[in-house]
Amino acid sequence: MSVANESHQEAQNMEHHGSGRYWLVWAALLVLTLVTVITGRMHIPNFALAVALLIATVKGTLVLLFFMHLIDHKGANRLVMAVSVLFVLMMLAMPMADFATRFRPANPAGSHLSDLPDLNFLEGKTGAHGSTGGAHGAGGHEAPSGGHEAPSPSGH
Amino acid sequence: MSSSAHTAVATPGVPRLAQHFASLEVQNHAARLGMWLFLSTEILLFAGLFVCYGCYRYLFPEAFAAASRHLDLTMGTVNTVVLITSSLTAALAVHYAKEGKSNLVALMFGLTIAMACAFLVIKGFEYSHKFEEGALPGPYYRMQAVQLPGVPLYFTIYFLATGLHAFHVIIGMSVLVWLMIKAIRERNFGPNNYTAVELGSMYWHLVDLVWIFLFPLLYLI
Amino acid sequence: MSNLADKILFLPERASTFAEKVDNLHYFVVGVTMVSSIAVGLAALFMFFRYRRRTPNQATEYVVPNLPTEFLFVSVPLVFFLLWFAIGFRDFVFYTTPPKDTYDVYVMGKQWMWKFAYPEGPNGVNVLTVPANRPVRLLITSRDVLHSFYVPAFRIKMDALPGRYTQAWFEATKPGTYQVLCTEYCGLSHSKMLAEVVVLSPEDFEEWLKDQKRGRLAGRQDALADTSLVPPVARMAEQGQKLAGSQGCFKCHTMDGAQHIGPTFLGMYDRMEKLEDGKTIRVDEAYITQSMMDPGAHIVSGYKNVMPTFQGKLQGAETAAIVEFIKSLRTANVREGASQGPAYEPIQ
Amino acid sequence: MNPSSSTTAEGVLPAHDAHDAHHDHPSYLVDGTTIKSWLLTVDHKRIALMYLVWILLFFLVGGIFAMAIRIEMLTPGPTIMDAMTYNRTFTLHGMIMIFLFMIPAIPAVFGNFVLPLMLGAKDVAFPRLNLASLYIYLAGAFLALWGMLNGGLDTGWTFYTPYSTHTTTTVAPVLFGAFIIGFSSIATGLNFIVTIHTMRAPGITWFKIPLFGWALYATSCIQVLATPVIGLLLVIVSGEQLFHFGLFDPARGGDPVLFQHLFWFYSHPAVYIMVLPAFGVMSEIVATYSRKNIFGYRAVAYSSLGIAFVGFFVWGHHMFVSGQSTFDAGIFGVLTMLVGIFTAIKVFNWVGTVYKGAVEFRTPFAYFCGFLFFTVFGGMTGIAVATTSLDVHWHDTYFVVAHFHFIMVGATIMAFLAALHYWFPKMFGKTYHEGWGLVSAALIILGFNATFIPQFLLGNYGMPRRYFEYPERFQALNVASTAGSSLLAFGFIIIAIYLTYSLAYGRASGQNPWRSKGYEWLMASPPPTHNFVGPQPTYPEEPHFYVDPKKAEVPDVV
Repeated sequence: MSVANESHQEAQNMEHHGSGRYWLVWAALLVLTLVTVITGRMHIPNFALAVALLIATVKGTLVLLFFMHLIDHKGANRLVMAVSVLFVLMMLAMPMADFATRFRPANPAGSHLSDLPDLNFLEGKTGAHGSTGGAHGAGGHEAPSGGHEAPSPSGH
Repeated sequence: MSSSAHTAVATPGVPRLAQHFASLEVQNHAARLGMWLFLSTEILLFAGLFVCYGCYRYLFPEAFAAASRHLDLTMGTVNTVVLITSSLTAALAVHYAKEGKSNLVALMFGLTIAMACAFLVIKGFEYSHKFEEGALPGPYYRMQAVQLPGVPLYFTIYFLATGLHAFHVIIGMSVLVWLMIKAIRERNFGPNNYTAVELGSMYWHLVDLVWIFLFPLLYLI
Repeated sequence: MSNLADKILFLPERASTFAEKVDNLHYFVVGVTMVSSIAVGLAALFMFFRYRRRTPNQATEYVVPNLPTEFLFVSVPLVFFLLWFAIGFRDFVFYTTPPKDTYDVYVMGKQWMWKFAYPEGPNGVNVLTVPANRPVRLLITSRDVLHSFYVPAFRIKMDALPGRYTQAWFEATKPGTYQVLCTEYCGLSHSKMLAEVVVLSPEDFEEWLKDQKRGRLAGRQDALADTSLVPPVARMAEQGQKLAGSQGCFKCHTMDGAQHIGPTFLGMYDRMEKLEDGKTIRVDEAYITQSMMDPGAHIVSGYKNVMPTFQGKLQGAETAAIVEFIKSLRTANVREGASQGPAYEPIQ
Repeated sequence: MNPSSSTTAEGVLPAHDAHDAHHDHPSYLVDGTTIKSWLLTVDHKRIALMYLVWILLFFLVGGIFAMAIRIEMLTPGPTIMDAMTYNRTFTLHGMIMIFLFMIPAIPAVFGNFVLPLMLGAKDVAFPRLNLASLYIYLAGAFLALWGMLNGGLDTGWTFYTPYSTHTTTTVAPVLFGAFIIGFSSIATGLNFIVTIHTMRAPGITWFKIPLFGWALYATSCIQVLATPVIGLLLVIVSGEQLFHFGLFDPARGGDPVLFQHLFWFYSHPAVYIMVLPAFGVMSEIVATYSRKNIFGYRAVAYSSLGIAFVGFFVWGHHMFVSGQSTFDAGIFGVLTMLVGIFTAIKVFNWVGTVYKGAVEFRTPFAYFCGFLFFTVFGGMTGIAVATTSLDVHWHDTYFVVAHFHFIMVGATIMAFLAALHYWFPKMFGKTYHEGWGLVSAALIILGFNATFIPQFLLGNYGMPRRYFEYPERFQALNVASTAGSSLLAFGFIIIAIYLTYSLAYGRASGQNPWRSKGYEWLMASPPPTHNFVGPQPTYPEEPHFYVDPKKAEVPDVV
């Protein structure tokens, strides 16, 4: 009776609580919001992102566990969440590792991981300027090649 | 979710049991698991944008910092509070559904929907402000104040992420409206019949959850 | 042995130091693949006959693997796979980290041609000339969309990203001409985006460089004055492109196929154009020259007669250079088999 | 949906006289014959059948485009079409075969049909969602096809930016179509996961689930977790194409390689969406026709989950020469080797299943042999092409094309045809002609090898993929490949003919023509509308337990 057991177990976990816990969680969330705003305004060097993400994670966990009752929904429900979070992190980690360890000129121009200038912002042009001719804006990167190229036609 | 459809009600207090389910327990179990799976797809849907954000922020840190200063922090904070509170009322709705107090369920959902509207209105003001400033995605970026590589990307991501989120807010609202009408019309929620309410509010909490992460990333750093 | 293997596997000739490494691992991997596929196949076949069904409802005994068996199933392939990875990654690192003293060449892919620029000056379109036995580093970029620079004989390949530089390096082992193909789908003429690497012996390469430099000098007075050193087509075209830029041709004519006030230069040469009077005309040197001197003579249908004459504005050599430049924008630039470096095509 | 109605009805009407297959309850085929009773059914069996009709239709279309490509490749220059037409043709071929045929083929048809029967369930967990997924699929399919026929798309199915955001062809409708199809795929996957969790009959514990069920479970996990990413990406790209946000446009600081990361995060697991169900089908078939319990049941079950999980961490092996960093290449390279291991485990266990079995060489088993070869050879070439240094030479050449046609298409087609023959009696209560079955199986396996082995060699030789014209030295091998493909086409035509014939005039098969001990055979063929009316079967033994009851001593399973 494996299946029945699983469902039965699930139903058992659904015992009814008072509404107090919701108010508590709500208060906690508001406080944390306040904290994150304050710390955010301070613009702590290096740690700003870490702090903000930490607080956000705590808030998210509260919502998941109590508002969404993940604390009652056991088994597969939790596994689903855990796996999806894991994949999100993986999806974030590998591309960032890629940018960090790439051949520098292969990174987006103008970024602090590249030595090439971003044409759209050379002499305070607006970003819109780069839009003419789409990718052709990149043509100007031939600077290193000793200026052997004609100016990109899209410039005209 | 069609799962919520399975609990369309025949006799008061007890939802109809679809013929292919062994028992009500199984039916609710299935509905919940289905909902969690669906929510995980939503998370991975937003993940794509979070990845873009993460990578480009990593590439253009100062640009992103400078750009985020140009968002209206007060409006953002107010929106956060509004959304969190709407989440509370949604949670309470489930609570009252379990206790069979259909009026209170309707009321709570009513409040949630009202706050959702408030959220959208505030967002609307923010958007219009951005349009005036010219802080727009990619080629439409016109804001002379900040001229750094990566800033147009920031606003591309800002509009995509908040736009997608707003879209989910609207979907969530329509679900809640449906549930509210259900609560008023049928007024037969109870300890054995609250799955629909629970799933609906779970969706709303997800909308809240996404915003909890969007808010600091976009406004604070 | 390896010759036979090359024939069976249709491997192109090996002309770089990296190619050696790749092919050795290739033999190893493909060899094991063949053997294991055949082994599994034979084992299966044997059992099909050994254990064929005797009676319709035949019962069979209950066989399950013991732990050692499962362990074998995992470990044996794992050992091979990790070994291949180790060797392969060692070679890959070798390929992605160029040595210090490389000879750098800038490569630009654009729809649908390859351009090469050398530090010393000379340029080339669709012909890359490099010395043998010397590491050459390619700094690859693109002007429009993704391309990929692929030389089968060298076993090297690297994508060209617009607005970025990727690098690839090789050390050619023997003089000759090797084909370059584009392996990243880049649109209509993707399959025509071919070029050549001409590997010269070091001394020939020095000679070639000198020629290029002298060619440039001569080019200043008159590219065609001194017929003793005929400037390669590539450099003429490159000059022509500069001229076209300075003369403002690009105000009306694009190089990327986009229609503008005037017809695009891309693929214009040798095209059959329909004229306003209904006649058709082949765009050859004569027609291009005439259009520069007397634009109104034959207007291609669909365009207005707005082009100013360049009579007197352009020297004969300059005109020739611009013609060469337009010719270099042919999308079809395929040359099959061995060719002797930059092909010289006489003007007029 | 009117065309669907007619096609569907015709597809099954011939089977109306299948009454002898069932006893007191009418079979699902004849229980309600109105168009409406088909179009609005929530019965998983009828939905599966409607899926079958459409999927076969799209397979035909995709196949026609494949033949067009092969014919075009006969000569180095233009043969029957111009470059633009060719580029659109291979894009269409890829899109249709991947999104409209291979991804839904086995799960949506055979999964829908047999999974509930295997689990002793009355239906899938969400029958209405199941029906909805069919219509979402059709909506997406027709939107995509409409887009492809009006303006067409020439980017290849990979939609790499910035080309896909600058091409003049119509990108948006096709991408939206694919986006919609994604939802159908998610719905099916979600439905199966919940079904397997909650709908199993008493007695069917997790480790008594038939291996096809395990494979579908793993597949569904991938579908649910990976598809949303591509969905968002497709929307962004069509947005880029319309408004040029520049999220992946180098001209505005965007990074095309990041697009490739996100694209392959879905599209690599997607190949397991296509091939895992094939593995599952073959586990059933090898057990049935060699009358043996699966050798290492748990190993095979776990390896399915292993593939599904590790499959998410290897996407970067599509990007070794894309400008991705050497470090990432290393990580992805070594992880890829692990996926290979799981597949190897399966292969060994299938062969082990035959050991001491009692093999009956029927058509599905013939396909199993072909499948075994394609999986081993295709899998090993996969390891080869994932070896970083070798990939530098092979990337985006015909070697890669041949490789994924072997492992992804070859294995899947083998399994699809095998399943079609194996479950044909289950679905229609009819038998097909064994002789023709074996002949066409031989034709198809030979044709497939003749088509793609030359392409491996073309890749070695250095012919890039997506080439409209090619240097003359490549012609001989291309001609060989085209010749092989015609053999392949011929095989499919034969199958179409004799299966249609058997549908109409085939002999009644009886409940269990293969004497299989698979759970799905425990009920009438074709099944009645309501599965398991009357006494629910009990499941004392694991599936495919062929031990003689008299000496039935079951040693402890690994």
